[in-house]
Amino acid sequence: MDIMFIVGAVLFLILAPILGGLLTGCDRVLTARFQSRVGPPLLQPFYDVAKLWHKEKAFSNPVEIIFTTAYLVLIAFSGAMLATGGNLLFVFFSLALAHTFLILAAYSANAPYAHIGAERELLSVMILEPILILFAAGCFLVTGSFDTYHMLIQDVPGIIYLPGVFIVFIAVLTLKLRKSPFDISTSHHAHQELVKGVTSSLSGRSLAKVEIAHWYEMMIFLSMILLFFAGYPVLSAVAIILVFLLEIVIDNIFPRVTWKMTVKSLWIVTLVFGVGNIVVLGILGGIV
Amino acid sequence: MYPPELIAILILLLVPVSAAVLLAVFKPDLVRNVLAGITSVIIIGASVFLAWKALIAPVSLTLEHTEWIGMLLFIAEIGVALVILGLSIKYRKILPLLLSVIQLILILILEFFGIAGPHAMTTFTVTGLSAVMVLIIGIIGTLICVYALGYMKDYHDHQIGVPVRKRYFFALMFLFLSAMFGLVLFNNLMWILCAWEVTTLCSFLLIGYSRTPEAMKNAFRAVWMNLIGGICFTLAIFFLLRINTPVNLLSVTDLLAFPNVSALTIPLAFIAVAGLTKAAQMPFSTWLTGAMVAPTPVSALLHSSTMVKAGVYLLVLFAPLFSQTWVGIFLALIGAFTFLATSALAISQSNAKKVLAYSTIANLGLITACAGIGTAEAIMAAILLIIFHAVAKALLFLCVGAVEHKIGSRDIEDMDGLLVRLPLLATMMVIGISGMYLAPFGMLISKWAALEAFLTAPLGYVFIAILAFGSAFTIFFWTKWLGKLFMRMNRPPAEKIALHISEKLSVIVMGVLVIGCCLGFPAIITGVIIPYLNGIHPYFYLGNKGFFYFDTLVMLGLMAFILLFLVIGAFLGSREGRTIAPYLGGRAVDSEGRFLGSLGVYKEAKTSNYYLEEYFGEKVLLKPSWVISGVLIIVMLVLGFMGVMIWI
Amino acid sequence: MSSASKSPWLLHYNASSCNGCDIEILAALTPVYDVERFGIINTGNPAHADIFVVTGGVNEQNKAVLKNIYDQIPEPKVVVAVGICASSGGVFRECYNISGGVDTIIPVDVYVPGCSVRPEALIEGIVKALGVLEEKRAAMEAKK
Amino acid sequence: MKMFKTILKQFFHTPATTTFPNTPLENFEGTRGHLVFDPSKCTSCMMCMKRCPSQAITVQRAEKIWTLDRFRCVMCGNCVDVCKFDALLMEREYAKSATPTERGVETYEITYVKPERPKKETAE
Amino acid sequence: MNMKIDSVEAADVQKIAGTMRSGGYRLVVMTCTPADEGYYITYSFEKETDLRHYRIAVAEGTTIPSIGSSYGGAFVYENEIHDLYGFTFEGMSLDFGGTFIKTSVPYPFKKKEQPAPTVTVVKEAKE
Amino acid sequence: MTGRQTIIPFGPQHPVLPEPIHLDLVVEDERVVSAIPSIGYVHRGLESLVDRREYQDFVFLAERICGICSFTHSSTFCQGIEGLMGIQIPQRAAYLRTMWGEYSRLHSHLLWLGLFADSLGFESLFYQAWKIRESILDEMEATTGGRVIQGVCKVGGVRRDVANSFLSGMDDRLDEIEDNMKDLTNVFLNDYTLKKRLVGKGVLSKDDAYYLGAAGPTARGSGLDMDIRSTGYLAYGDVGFKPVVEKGGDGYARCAVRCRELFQSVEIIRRVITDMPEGDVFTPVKGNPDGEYFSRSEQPRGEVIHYLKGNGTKNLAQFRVRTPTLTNIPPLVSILAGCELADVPQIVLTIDPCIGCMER
Ligand code: SF4
Ligand code: SF4
Ligand code: SF4
Ligand code: SF4
Ligand code: SF4
Ligand code: SF4
Ligand code: SF4
Ligand code: SF4
Repeated sequence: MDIMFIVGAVLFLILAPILGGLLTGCDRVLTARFQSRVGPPLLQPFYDVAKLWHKEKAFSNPVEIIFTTAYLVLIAFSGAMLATGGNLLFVFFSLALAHTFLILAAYSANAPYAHIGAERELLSVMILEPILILFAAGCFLVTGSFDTYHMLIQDVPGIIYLPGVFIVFIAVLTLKLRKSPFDISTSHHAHQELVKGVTSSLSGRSLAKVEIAHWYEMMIFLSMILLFFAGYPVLSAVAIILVFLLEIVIDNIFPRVTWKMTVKSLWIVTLVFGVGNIVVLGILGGIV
Repeated sequence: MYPPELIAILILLLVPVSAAVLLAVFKPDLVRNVLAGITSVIIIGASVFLAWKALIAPVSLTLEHTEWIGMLLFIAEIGVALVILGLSIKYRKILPLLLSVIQLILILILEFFGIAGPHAMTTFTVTGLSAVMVLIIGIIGTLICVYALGYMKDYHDHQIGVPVRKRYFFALMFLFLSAMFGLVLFNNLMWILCAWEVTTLCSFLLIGYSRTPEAMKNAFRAVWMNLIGGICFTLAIFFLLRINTPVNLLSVTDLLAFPNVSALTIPLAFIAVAGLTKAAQMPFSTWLTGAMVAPTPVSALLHSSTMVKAGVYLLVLFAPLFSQTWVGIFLALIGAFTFLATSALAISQSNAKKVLAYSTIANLGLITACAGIGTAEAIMAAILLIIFHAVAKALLFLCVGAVEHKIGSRDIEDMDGLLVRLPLLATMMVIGISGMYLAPFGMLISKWAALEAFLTAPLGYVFIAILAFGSAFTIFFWTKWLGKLFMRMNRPPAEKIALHISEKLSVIVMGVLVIGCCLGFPAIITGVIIPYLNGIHPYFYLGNKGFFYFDTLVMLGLMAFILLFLVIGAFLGSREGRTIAPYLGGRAVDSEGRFLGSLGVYKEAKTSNYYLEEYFGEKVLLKPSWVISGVLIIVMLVLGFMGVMIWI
Repeated sequence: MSSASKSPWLLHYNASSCNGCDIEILAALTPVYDVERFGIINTGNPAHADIFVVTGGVNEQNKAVLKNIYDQIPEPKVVVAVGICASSGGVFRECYNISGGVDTIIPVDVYVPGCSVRPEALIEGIVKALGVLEEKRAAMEAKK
Repeated sequence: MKMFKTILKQFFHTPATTTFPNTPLENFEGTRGHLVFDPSKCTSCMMCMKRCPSQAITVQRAEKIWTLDRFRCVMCGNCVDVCKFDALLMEREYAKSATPTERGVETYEITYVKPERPKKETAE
Repeated sequence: MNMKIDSVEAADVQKIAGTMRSGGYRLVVMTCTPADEGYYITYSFEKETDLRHYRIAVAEGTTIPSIGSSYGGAFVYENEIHDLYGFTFEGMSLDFGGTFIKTSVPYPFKKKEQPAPTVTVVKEAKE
Repeated sequence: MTGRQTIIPFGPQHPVLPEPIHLDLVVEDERVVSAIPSIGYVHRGLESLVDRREYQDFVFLAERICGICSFTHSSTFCQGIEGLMGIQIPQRAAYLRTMWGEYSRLHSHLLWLGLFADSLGFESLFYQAWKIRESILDEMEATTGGRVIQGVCKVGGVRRDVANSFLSGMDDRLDEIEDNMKDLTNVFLNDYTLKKRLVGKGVLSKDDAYYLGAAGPTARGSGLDMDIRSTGYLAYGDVGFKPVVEKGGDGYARCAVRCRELFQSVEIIRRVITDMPEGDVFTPVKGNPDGEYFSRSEQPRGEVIHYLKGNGTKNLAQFRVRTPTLTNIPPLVSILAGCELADVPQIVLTIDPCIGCMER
């Protein structure tokens, strides 16, 4: 681990929330424009978080303070790990752990809405798990290692070998960014049956932490797109922007679906494209 | 003078049996407690010593006069078959009767007409693998027995109709340990078969302990399924004996070193089936899920350290042979499929013991898959899984048992807010559950190892896909359980009942063991597994690199550090702030946790987990799984008879 | 202006109104008025809210609900009574089931008249409420 | 998916959002915004008080005081209709919000001088 | 629109509802009004444009048979009449037990006894 | 297994319900086992005020029964008084009432479509529906002086006339509105995902609809040809009205009924504008009402009945309102059982519940 890696990690820890917040702001402005509205100021997400930070300390179960902190810290940690070219599998495990904490925070309130949010968040972690493992497996088949570092120094961009995985990745990104049609666990707008689901019993600072963690997570998943286009910085940037735009558009042209439809559709996509991709790669004997 | 290793081995083999006899004789609780305590200390001491010795250098010892030991064991084996036969007649169970008759005949043929010539062979071998098993049996097994001392007292207070037969119970428990030690220490397949049959008998009797009709039904199911395994084992020996070679194939060491693996496919297939039955793989899983009618220590023993581990031990033992055949690949497929199916099934269960049972089967499935693939990485993953699973699962069973006696239910739905109600047990449960699936705890590392192993195996992509979905299910059912424990209480807490000292002790030690294993896993890998792998087969040489690198360790360490930090934060952090009522759509709850609902009725604001029964219920999944796994087994046997090899 | 007044999140509750005011509140969210311009989000969840917007004259059953929700909103919080009903009970003031205004149950910080309230009036009222919110926050900070 | 066309269209159009409060509101003619009282025309006939559906008006004939509680008035305009003396008028602008301290009942002193006018007319 | 109202016996309502139902009529509304003596409950049925009203006269506090078995939707009216006027219906398909419309005063539209504080005079009661 | 049930108090405060109503939802893995509503959160007791307000002033109260069909309530009430007193209102007033009635249907249906989209998590569609609705409200405000509470009806006619020049300008604006509505309904009726979520959800059979008392689009979505407008009150007889009926009985059908009614209303408004007779908009009223009257008309949500009883004084003796939402509650209870939690909001909304008038 040389110094560059540490610098990378630190940069990620500082820059990701800033970029993530800005992107969220862009998202909200663009969404508003798609809906024929003016929308909030670009910096609105930061105002929101700042406000939440200064709210009264109130909770439905004191453990949620520690759980949300854990969620934030671990997400940031996974991001830092990814930024240092660390082990992809490990990044995923640590993300899963982070989400477990978020889910536990929701469970701990023992309130029906938070509880159902927790169950649905759990379902979405479950939905996500196969594709993440397949993604890691794909990287391994391509580079012979789980390290993102090796993926990044590939000569041929990963998308050539892993197009199917990429497609699934885009699909689950909708779930990850909590966008329609798959925002099953925290209806972002709260006009749905869940009343904010997972975060419904969190308030003030806890909620702010979840929000920041969400920015981190957004950056983590967006930067994973880099892995598919390693070696082509311009192409990667274009891809990330396009994917992000695509997600916003998708958010605006779909109603929300039920969790059953979410599981079915995403797993079908995973099975067809993800598993299909890995099988083909496996039959071809991997790249190494 | 015997070498100290031999003394240790003899202690392990004989002390539990003798203790069993004594326990069967003496009635008073005090005598039993003292006796069991002393025996446990001796066993733990001896197993630690033996394992330590074996880790320095593999032990292999040859005794003289093995003929009469063989004879003794043969008589024991006949005895086992006769007991089962007798009980089957008494309870009018046709299938077990039939199978035990077949088994009896096979054994007799083997003994009197077989060609089991007394070639000289090593009597005991203690490799890294057996050392691990010895430690598991020695420490976890005895801890469970100690736990049972307190548990059985409560058990009879709760289960009024059940006749008190504690002497019988404890005698069987210790006998079980002896048999297990034998199974992992013997080098002669005939002897192993004998130990194998004794474990079948013990588990049968223990499952049927309460003698309720349900218990008897499940006990007989266990016995007939395991008898199939026994028969397959015997058949494997038959086929081994028919191979014309000067090498004594009944010696495990010689068998492993036998170069012409293509000749071994048929016995390997039978051994695979034997292992599958004992490890409760699909389609034989129902005996293990049925076994939870037994008192919890029995379940713990069966699940974590003995019975099922015997099955996978056998498979892992022969993994190097499996790795070269298609039998192995199909064995692995069965295991992987079992992992997938039972992980899904576990989602639909709310009975804590049943969840644990399915998760056991799932983990064994993963181990079986690794054993079937049999490459170096796979074996490493398998051994890691065996270790982590044994400690975490034993801990969980003990916790569930103790909790059940406190709250009067083993339903996960009733465990809400357990962390407030029973802090110690719940904390241990949290440790156990985390150990089962969360990073940076043990199982996850093993899963990782398994992933790498699968990736380099033939048909690896199939295994990857199965693992990907299976582990998704795993996350689901563990997390929802974990969530229950952390819930805020809406109800007044239950009254406090003191935990029996033996239960407390075992649970705490087990908890420490789980954490210890997780922290010490690099040592386990370098100190135990790699030497074992390097030792068993030259082509297995893995070097020192292993699958983990330095930075991974650093990362794991960092993660553990973060967690530690958070735990400390949880203890020291300020809890000041206002507690607001849970959001109930504007409704408020009263002190009983109820709100005013429609029709003027007060209702409890109750939350329950999802069980997705329409997708993952037993009704939906069991039958298709049996069919699929049955087909896989048949294909495996056919491949065995065709002797198809993997060309590398 | 500090962050508090840049990101007011609303919670709307209809405490026995005729709907007239409620649909105007909703209308204020929609493109033509788009209160998200001011960072306003309609949260629907008391734990996330800063501004409690109540319509209607509060009938028997709503008293407890209103109190419960009010308690669940973390400080600093502002209550805005929207519409004539919420301000005084309005035309229903004499009905047997109406307690006559939100302030009979919980403290109100801003009254917005109108029957039904115009979205513009609502926006103006919320802006006034932001001032109150700001004061309350400063007071809270000072207490610390 | 059918929504795609719409959101694209909306994206490339200027938003429908008003610029209120930066530019003041323009109302339709005849919008009932708030009630205006002209004390010089009121004869204290009490008709408005009687017919107001939400009893926002009180008229104290003896004291010559006319009061309006803006937070009771529902802007129905019934009083405007029933006032035969054009003392009441509906203006287009909506009434302003108030904090508890600002909120109060508007009190007017009636300045109408009663009997003179017809006599003057006959005199001329 | 038919404003003719047929008077029938209270005990017969179930039978009438039964005939109406088998005749393919739907239940339009049940209206309770105070009468000179006691109350009237009017059942209105309709089939296409044929609107029929049946009226029963009931004294205060009587128990009235529910027509829930013929018209599953009648419970909303019956519960409402129960909560506002204080009649009890027997055999409602969904009985809210007085919590359908919770009021600050019990039975606000009931005559005499406890008139709602704000319901000053119910004219017929004076006669 | 009772052990696996979650009990969710759904409302009274719930973001998907702008109005308070409470449902005790018992769910098992999100499948609704039972859903029992409890109401009474908007009950004000407005009917009790008849003895303190003159019947002419009570119009203002009647229209505050609900802020959405406020116009229909005031016109139904006036119609009742006029019926009791035998007043014939001028033709122009009847035409204007028809026009406003249809405008309020337009705004109500658009409002509903928006909320419905929102309950399905379709934000942008919600915004689009409400954006179109604003132009309807502008028409309303320009002609009546109020956005949602019009205050334009009075016993004997209407309070304001609308200039013919304004009416003729309306046609063009209606064209634009219609275009926008076409885009909107195209999404509702043809979007793949929406169809997936609506078709077959909350099915109400024709028989159930009829005997449980469904009204309005809920009944018409189940294939019932029920619409009070076919009786031809106001100007409906002159415009040749035919109810919109869909057969499906599911959420999609109910949505389709409302979508098609939008265009029907626009048609009616066009007819009314072109045929608008000249003349007064108001007949003076003398005397006091006496007798009983059931005044019925078709609100956006179905048939409303105002029961009026006069006793020859300025105050009515009794006033009772039976609203469409009240009779739509039993069908709602029946279609909620067995649905999925995620579908609860949309199923509740398909009957277009309006608690304001239901509880008065
Ligand atoms: S998702 Fe939520 S926060 Fe983001 S723009 Fe939409 S409403 Fe606003
Ligand atoms: S825990 Fe339950 S089942 Fe077990 S003994 Fe006690 S009461 Fe019986
Ligand atoms: S103020 Fe008017 S519009 Fe608003 S709720 Fe009250 S009556 Fe309805
Ligand atoms: S305002 Fe008009 S109606 Fe009222 S008292 Fe004065 S003159 Fe009479
Ligand atoms: S308005 Fe004229 S007629 Fe009516 S009460 Fe007043 S003075 Fe008399
Ligand atoms: S406008 Fe209506 S409510 Fe206001 S004072 Fe006049 S009559 Fe009363
Ligand atoms: S009228 Fe009822 S359904 Fe419509 S918006 Fe208002 S509360 Fe919602
Ligand atoms: S049905 Fe709804 S919108 Fe129509 S009047 Fe009744 S409450 Fe208002």
